[in-house]
Amino acid sequence: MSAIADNRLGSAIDIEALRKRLAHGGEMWRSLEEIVGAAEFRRFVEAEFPAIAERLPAKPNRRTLLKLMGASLSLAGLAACSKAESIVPYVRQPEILIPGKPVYYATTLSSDGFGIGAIIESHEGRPTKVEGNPDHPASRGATDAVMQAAVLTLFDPDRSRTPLKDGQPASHGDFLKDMAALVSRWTASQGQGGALLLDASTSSTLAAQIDALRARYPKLKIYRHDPLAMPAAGEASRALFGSALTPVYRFDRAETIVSLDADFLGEGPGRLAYARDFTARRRVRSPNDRMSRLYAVESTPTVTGAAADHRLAIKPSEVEAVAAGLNAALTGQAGASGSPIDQAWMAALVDDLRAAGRNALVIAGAHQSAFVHAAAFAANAKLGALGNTVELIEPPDALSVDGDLGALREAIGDGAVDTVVALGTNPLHTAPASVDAHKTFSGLKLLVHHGLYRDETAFLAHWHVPAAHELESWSDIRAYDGTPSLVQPLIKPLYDGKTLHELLAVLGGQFETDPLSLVRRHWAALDDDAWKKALRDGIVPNGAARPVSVTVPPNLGGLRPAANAADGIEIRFVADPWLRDGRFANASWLQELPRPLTKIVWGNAALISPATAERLKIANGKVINVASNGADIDAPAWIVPGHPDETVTLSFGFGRRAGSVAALAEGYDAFRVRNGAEWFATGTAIAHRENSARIITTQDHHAMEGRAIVRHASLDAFRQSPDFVRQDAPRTPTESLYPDWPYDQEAWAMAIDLSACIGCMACVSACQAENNIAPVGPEECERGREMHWLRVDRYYAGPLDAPDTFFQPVPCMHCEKAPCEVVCPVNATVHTHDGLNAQVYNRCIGTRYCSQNCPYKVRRFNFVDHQSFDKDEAGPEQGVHNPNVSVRSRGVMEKCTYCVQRISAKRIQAQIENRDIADGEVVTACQQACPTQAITFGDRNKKDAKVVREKSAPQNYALLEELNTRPRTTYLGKISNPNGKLAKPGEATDG
Amino acid sequence: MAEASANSPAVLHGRHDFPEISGRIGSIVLNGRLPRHFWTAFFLCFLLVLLLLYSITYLIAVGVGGLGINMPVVWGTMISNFVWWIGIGHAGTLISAVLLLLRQPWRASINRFAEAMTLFAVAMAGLFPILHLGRPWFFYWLLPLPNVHMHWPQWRSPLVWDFAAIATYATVSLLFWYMGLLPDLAVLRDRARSRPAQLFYGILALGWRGSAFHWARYQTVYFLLAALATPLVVSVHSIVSLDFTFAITPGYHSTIFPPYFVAGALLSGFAMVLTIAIPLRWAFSVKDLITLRHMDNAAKLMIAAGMVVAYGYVSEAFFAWYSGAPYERAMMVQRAVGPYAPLFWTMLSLNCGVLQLLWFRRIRRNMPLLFAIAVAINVGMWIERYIIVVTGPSRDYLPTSWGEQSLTWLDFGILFGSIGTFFALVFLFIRILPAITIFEVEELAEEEGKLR
Amino acid sequence: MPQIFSKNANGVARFVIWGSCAVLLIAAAIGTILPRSDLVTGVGEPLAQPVPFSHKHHVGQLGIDCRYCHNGVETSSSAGLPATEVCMTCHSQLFTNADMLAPVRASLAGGKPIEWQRVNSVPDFVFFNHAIHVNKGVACETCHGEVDDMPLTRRAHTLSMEWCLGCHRNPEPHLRPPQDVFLMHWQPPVDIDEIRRQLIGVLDIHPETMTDCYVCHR
Amino acid sequence: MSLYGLMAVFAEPEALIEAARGMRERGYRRMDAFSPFPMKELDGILEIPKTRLPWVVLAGGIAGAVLVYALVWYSVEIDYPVNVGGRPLHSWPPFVVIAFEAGILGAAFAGFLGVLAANGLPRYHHPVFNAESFSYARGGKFYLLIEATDPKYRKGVTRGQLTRLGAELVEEIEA
Repeated sequence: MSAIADNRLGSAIDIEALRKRLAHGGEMWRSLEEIVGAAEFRRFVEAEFPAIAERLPAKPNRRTLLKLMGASLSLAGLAACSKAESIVPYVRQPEILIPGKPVYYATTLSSDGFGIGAIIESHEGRPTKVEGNPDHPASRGATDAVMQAAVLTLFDPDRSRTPLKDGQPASHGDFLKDMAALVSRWTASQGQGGALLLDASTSSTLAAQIDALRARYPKLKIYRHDPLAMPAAGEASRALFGSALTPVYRFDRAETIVSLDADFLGEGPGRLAYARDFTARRRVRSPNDRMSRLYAVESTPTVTGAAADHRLAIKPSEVEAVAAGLNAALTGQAGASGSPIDQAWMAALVDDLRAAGRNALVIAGAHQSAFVHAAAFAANAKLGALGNTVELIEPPDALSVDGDLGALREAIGDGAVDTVVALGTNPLHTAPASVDAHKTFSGLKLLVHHGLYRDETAFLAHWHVPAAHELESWSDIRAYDGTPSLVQPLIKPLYDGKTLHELLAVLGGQFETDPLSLVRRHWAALDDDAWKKALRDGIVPNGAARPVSVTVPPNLGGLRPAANAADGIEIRFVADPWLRDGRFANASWLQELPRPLTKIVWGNAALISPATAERLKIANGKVINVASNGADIDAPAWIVPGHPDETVTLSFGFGRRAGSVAALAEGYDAFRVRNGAEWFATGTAIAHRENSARIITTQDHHAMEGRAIVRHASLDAFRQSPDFVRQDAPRTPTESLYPDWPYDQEAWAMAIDLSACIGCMACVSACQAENNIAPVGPEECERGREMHWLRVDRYYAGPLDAPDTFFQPVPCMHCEKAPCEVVCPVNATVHTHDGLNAQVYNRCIGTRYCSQNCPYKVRRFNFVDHQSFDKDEAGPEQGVHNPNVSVRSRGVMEKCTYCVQRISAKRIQAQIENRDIADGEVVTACQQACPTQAITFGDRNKKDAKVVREKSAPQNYALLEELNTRPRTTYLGKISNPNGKLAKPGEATDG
Repeated sequence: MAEASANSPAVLHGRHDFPEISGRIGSIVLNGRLPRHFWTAFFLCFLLVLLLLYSITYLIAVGVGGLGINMPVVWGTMISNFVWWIGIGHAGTLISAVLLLLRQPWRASINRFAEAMTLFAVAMAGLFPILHLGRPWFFYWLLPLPNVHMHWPQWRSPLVWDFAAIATYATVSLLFWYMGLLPDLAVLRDRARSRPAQLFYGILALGWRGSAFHWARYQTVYFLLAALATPLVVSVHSIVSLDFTFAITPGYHSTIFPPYFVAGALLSGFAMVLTIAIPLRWAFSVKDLITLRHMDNAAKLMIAAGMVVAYGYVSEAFFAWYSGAPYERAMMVQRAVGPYAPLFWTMLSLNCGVLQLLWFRRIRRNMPLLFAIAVAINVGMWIERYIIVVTGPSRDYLPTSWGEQSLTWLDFGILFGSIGTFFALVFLFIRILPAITIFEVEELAEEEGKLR
Repeated sequence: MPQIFSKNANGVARFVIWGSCAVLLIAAAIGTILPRSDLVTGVGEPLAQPVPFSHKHHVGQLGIDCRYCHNGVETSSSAGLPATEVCMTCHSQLFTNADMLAPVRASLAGGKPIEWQRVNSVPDFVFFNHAIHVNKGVACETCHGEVDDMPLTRRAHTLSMEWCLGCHRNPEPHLRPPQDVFLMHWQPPVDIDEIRRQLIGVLDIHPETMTDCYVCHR
Repeated sequence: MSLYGLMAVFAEPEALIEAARGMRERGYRRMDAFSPFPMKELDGILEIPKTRLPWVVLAGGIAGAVLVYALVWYSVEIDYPVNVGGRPLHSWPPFVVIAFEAGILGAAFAGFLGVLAANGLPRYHHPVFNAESFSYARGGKFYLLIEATDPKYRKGVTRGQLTRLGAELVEEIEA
């Protein structure tokens, strides 16, 4: 709806007028259309309303009709539906397994090749839920949205199930035969003409296997194609210190942080740990608490920028100038004139950094140029931070390769390579425009592809071998800080997929190997107990890389800023936060998970700033043509407040042509304009197209309408008046016609710290995984029928070009005087003795009155059937369901239950042991996933409970408390720590 | 028409004797020779009945997802149709019951089909709460029935009150109507020549013989039923309005609703009476039984009700502002300038603007024009109900969940289907039962001394 | 005018009126009774099983403890069905070639599980947990009846919500000391009422919390 | 074939009233009049007792309201007490609404069934239908019935009196 609205409206937006009206900062505003005023609205309305569109949510097919009949039978409303069904016991029941009790295994999931520790919950051998591994440095118990979807991709019915020879199903035996031929050929020719194409990986087993292969076939070439590789830090350190090193940041020590286009909260293998440490330094509960300060200079809106106390949006190429300027200022040289930011800002920033000294931290964006990294290293060294807030380690992903895809193209081009084994990569989708992958690879004598899906490359390959999912594999992997950990299978490969190691073994001539031994052999150093322990803990003890001490040469190792880019529009490439390079494009959970800032689902858009949109007369949803060094793509434009001007952000991951879910999504393929491994391009041309394209968002309105929804203040304001959340907030009534209901046993309650929430959406994804929440697809999303029980609202405040951004997770409030309950005619939603607002699906008849009467609109309705109840028809995807949560049928209301199944499990355990439920024993899915521990849950009646301490903070408030609904979920107002010397326009300190 | 100029035309025109009255009314039914256009119209309605059946089947097969509803606007046309139909039902009861109590002689010749109209409207209205449900086949869970789940309705919910109110209203209207029919059924029984007709009307007439003793009790109870129906009719639409006022949604939560809904009901109800009566008196040339006086009075009542409705609109807006609640205010502003503004202004121009024409007698006495106005008001009232249902939730407390719904073919299929079904029922009624109360018209003729 | 109806029409009318009242009453009665009757609930009707397993023999005559086969009952939501192995622990020695047991041997040999017919089942939206019940002194017998008298297993109770609530609202009369829950034909001691009163306290049972919807529906 | 009574037919309501009054003055008691529409005047003449149906209606109303309120109370307090939106179990204001509706329903049923019972309807076969002249077909005439069981009933005499009182036609009705 919104998307359409925007399409029609955009053309009419007069951004100049906007800016005038917003000149005087503080005013809260709504979606762009609304500021422009009612005129456009009326036009939109005339064109748009009432839109009478033919809609077929789901064709009434045989199954529906059968269901109908079933329904009419159940009309009789008879007793327990005791129709005979068969139950099957085990033949041999595994020792550790008791039917009905989940088992938990530690393993490690790969994120762009780096490891993040996970604990997987498994029911009767069926992995259903991913949790973080508290002992793993990269996870610290937290997960992100992508990790949650691992179980979904495991059961993805689209996964390739059999080896394919020239597209025809073949047996693994046949494959081995052909490989035997290849091996003998290579043995004869020492691997002449052969090449491996590897994906990003930090597996030391892999490295060892590669070395073995090299030894065996001296002429074998190894290439690595990681479309999301960010080699700049390595280059910089090589130039400065002679060897490639990887920086590891210690936010727990950082007081003043400057981010040079670094999205450390949302990107990179260390993001979860960084987010945890970063927010830990900013946890304010009383006026004397201290708080770190973050200055963010960035070239596209990110969650890091949203969390920053001062944010500056500039073109990607200008970051070098800023870095140079910063460095100059620190070294006391005359401020670099070229710096695009005003001197006062820089001066204040530098003073802050100096004040912080060794506790200062300058971070360069991983995708930025080597110079920016060098400058950052220098700055940190100058401040004495090097070794304190920044540590340099040997790169965990070090792997000696003969080059990247470009190099491979060369090799193939001049006939040096005629056989390629692509392992896990999908070059035909992810190759940059500069490499015509199809032409390149179709020239080969033999192309072997090993992957989860029959993807673009598999279609071209002579041999495609199904890969084992990471939850089916034995392997090892390193974390961002070098900590090694093991990857162990949760389940036998569903479709007889082979692990990477098995395939390499085959190439090495070992045709009969078992995936475990390959890895175990590499870790022979560990005796069996140590090995078992490593498996159980999910990390190999004291394996973290030792920091290397270095000294920074004065001249920045000869690195220079690139010649000032010609004026003109620049492209900033980003990987989609969920789909990455597109490898997760078939995961419906991720497709439907709103992007943190744009809230776009099922597609991507070319993000531009309001000013640029105005200059180019581009409207939301209008298709534009983005042309850069020879290549060009069409993409729908989307205006993002706070986006740097004269810059367009393009995201990878969409435009997949393989995969049934991926095919549902809209969106363009940004690889088609990418040149090499670049992360930003200059001198881009943008042209208009006539048509518009649909962009689906889950949030149409972006302002608080002057309502005290997200209450926020600066640290100083908080110190002056710790109860700022009470000021100019509507009076909270306490009187009630009816007496209060007593809750003398547990009283479950939740506190959400808005200062800690970085809007990363991990909680939403975790909620979806835990509670069997159905994805509904683009059409239903467009109609505003998405089912997420927990949503993260995003508000803008302040000026259009540099707004403040606020995130607010909104689960069910579990109101003690719940408006939803009194209006339900059939007692389908009622209160429990411990104060839960329970929703009884099987009692619900779908009057939707409860949702109507919910001021928070947190209830979700099954408008059509989203899940198949026919266990034979449902297919493998039903394997992901949590057996402790009902799967909801069409026509019933559902909502956040505070993870009642977890509460019940703990209560039953406690009662069996005849004790009370301990504080912190019950952990909700969102709370468990949250990397910043923004969510606290517990028993409000326990005086010493953590949730009670949180709620006793002065900035604790209930959303819409003036309605006297008595929510159990409350919020801690957002506190930011801006530099007093820099009055930010539109800085709202009043709450 | 000579009487058009007369200041206050009589309720009954010309002189009649009983055989003539009962004959003319009865023959419409008995010798069943109805004009061709009657059957054409009936056929058209029948097509709409088929549309309704198809739409309902589709709705149940696919789910309410077929409708335009979404988050946050989870209520849609099913609710507005319901309120609209219930409203239409009200005029019937008002004419038959209230005017009876007020001893208004002019009701005599129109109360019968007004009551029938009530019944059919309520029947239509009764459909929608069920079609509205996500799992319609469980609608009976709103009733306190013995069941092995030990479950009860949630009595605090206005939907349960609705259920009670509608059921009561339908039943009482039916009893009242049937009681009124008894003497006329006796007449038809005696007029009937064919054995089947005799049996049909005979059985329905329950052996009524017009004994003075019977008449005495009959009159008493008939008046009592009327006395019961009057508070009932007021309570029913008040309760319907409680569905909204009970909720805390901006735009719903208002104390003005009950009176304002009742007035709205009368407005739409009388509009519908005219929509039916004007063609009826023309088609069956009973202009002298259903006279301009009736039309005139109905129109006047529309003005009265309409002005109360207008007051409702004003006070709604006023209290939104006066309450000082930012949510109420924002909602009101959005209603006037937001995505639903065109509907809002259409509604105002129809229900408040067009209505004013009825101040002029010439217009009240100009049948085609009056008919057009009546139809316009019916449309306006539907829009009003739709606006009330959707604008509140589409602009409630948290701006992030703001959104609009857009209607689908199904919404309209069911609406027009129900309208067609309603008129199809009206046609059937005219065909098989006396559309005008014979005995009361005769009584009237007697009292007015208009006997030959 | 001649009579339209004969003399006895009045009688007929009266009969019809009173008759329809009677029909309504009867219908109501049926509607109330039928859902609770064995016809619908399937109580007491044994199901044909691939192997005619007799609790009467194994429990009643041999006195095998419930937990020998249903080993999850004390710790897990599901009591668990015996794996084929478990059957074979004895039947590798006893009746080693009884035809009756052919499916069992086949299952072990072929690694293909035996497909039993469910006897006690509740709808998918009902989450029942065995562990908490047996730990709080609700005996197997209480819900599953005297299985040691069942040659073929039958459902002993309706397992309808009404039936569950009967106990959840007032558990006391259904309790026995936890150590006795696996006993069959348990004879309550004379001072059972006193014992039960204490059990409620000792086992920390709160009936007021046991009728929350989420106790069974999640 | 016993005789049920004499049926006199009048063309005009006034004639009927006159006749009825006349017969009454002559001491007849067991009379009944039939007319196509109610005629108040006859009540006094025929000594039609004041009906007690209003009390029946009242009783019906009260019964309906009380029963339903009791049902509601039982369900929320005894049978299934549950915390709904933090409201008390017995939150009477909402319950009154349903009780009111139930009251109306009870009253209406009481009234309708009451009047049928009191009038002894349905009665499909009744002696008066034996009268050839008795019909509402053509708008109906106005009939006065003198039952044969009336003490003052004398075959010839009564017929004469009726004719003198302006009856268009007087006929005997078989029981």
